[in-house]
Amino acid sequence: MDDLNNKTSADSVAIPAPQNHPGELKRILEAVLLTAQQPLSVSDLRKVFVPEVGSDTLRVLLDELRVEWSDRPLELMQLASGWRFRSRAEFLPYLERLNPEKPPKYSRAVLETLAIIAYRQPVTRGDIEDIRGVSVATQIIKVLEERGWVDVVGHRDTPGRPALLATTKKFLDDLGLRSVTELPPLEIMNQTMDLDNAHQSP
Amino acid sequence: MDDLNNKTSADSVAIPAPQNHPGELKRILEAVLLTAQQPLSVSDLRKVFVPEVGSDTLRVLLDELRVEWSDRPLELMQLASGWRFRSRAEFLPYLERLNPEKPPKYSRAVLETLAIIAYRQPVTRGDIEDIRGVSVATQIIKVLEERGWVDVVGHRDTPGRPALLATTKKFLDDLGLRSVTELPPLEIMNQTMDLDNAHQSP
Amino acid sequence: MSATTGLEEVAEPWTEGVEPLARIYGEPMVQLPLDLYIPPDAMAVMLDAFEGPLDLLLYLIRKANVNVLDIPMAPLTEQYLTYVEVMRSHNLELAADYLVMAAMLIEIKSRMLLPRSKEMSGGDVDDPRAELVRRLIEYEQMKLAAHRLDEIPQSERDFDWIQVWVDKSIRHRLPEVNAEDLKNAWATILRQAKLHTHHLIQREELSVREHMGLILRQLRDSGGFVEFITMFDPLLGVQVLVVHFLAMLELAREHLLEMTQAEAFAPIYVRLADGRSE
Repeated sequence: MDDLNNKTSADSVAIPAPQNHPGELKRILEAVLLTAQQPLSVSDLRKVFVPEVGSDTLRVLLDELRVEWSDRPLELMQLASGWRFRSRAEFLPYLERLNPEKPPKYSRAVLETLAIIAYRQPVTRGDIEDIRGVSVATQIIKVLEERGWVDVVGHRDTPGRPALLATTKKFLDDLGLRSVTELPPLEIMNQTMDLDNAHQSP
Repeated sequence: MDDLNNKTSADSVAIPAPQNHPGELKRILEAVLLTAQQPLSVSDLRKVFVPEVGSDTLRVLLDELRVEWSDRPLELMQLASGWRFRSRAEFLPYLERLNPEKPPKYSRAVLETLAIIAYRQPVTRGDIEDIRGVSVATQIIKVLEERGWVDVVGHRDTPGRPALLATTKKFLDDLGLRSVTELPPLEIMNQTMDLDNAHQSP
Repeated sequence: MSATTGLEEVAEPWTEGVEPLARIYGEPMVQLPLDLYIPPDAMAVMLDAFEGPLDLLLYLIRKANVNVLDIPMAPLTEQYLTYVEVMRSHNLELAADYLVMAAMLIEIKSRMLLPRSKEMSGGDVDDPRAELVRRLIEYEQMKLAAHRLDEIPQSERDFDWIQVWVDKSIRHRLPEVNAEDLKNAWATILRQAKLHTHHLIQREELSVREHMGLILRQLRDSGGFVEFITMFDPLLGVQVLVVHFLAMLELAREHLLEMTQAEAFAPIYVRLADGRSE
């Protein structure tokens, strides 16, 4: 019966604290913002208060709240669509450990390029293109260089003096390897893959 | 030769805040609990920390957090499936003004069925019907199952192998309880119901 | 008596807009009413108000203020049947459970009229009402429990769980790669190449390749021109020195560096062949 519920829910909900006191207003704002599932504009927030509270008062309180939270794990953000608490960036690594997400993946082109550099280093871009059979976009090398996994260790003394690429220590660190020799051994082709022959021209 | 790559490895990705300091541990816990999508057990929470933090340490910190929040708009609850922040009941009227959606209210039939499952679990639908003296509509069980409060935990080894119903962790969580033993104790019915003594007195 | 408050509240839900049928508190009734009049429009509301025959019986017992352990079966059965009859006469959809209960009450009443048989054990008397009483008590207990349960603050109804926004975009996650990925990438390259003669890349070969990179880096960082012996660190052990030396020879073979010696036993110099040192 409904009246049963009415009675009990009336019981469990205490009478709202008096909201005229600024400290109390701030606590209410804080509760509402912490609970909200989306950003709340000042006009949303005004709906919360009966009797009404002016927008200016709310803005002052919101700023005070932001300052109060400045050394705490959440930050009160003012976004285009309103105010919202969010967790600070420095805590994201911890949150991620709890909900591990599939990390982003490199494209096949990047992975293959990296594999060639790792197994055949030092190699030129031309070597990579020979092995993959397609041209290698500058962007791909750049991604690996920016990651700090690949760098130029010299130049081959052939026309155009192409840069020689090799993997870095950071690459080994990030993959948890002590040395390139810890990469899984693999079978390769005798002929086409034999870069030595390919470039050891008189 | 190792120092060749120092430059690149120093550029590594955002290093999480040092977590060895107890105050920092507590801030991390707070961030994790405030953003979690479900209650977090101590063993869930341990996953967050590398290097590991002991369960005892975590429990102490959780208790400290609970106390710290005791005069703030949220409360940290210890539930059946772990720890979680919730809004205090006193702020409900304000939150309702923002989201006037009415929460589900259950009929007496649903509530009585729920009580029987909670206090007498595991029970079959037949058991419930025996106690209530009426047939139990499928809809009633379905309402409770859809809320995630009740589920089938087995089958009684009698003809028809009727399903055995019990309450779930979510039921306890949603009621802010750690265990069924925290349910209000059943009234020990004085066999006379004592109406006479209580009210029949000239 | 907290045990009674719950019942009282449940027992009066139909009072709204309708004349109250009964008051349990106020004037205590010592006797059961001899006859019963129920306003017809109240009947429908009433049927809704009861959760079933047990609920109705409990109501009648409470209304009459009688001891549940000593239910006067004749008047109770009579009242119950009156209610049921009225419900039927108003063509209200009456659950079969009500009729089953009616039959049970009549049966108990008739057994009460028979001389009671003594149990073998002695003075205890087999009361035909015992089962009914047990059920009434258990039902009332659950009814109260339902009421208590509903008073506990509930998520969504009385409070909200907190789940503060996590903005994942503020942390740029880099793709992860492991050694197996690289092996698989290599395998893909092979499949693409559709070539069939294989040999194994030996660890030794890889190790030489790694050292080729290291030497080139070392040369690059020291201006592209160093004395041969400074390229070797004896502390790294014989095996490393050998690999390092092989790497140097390999680099020379690939024309990636040049080694020069002015005369026999003079210092050997190593120079990057890309000519930057010149």
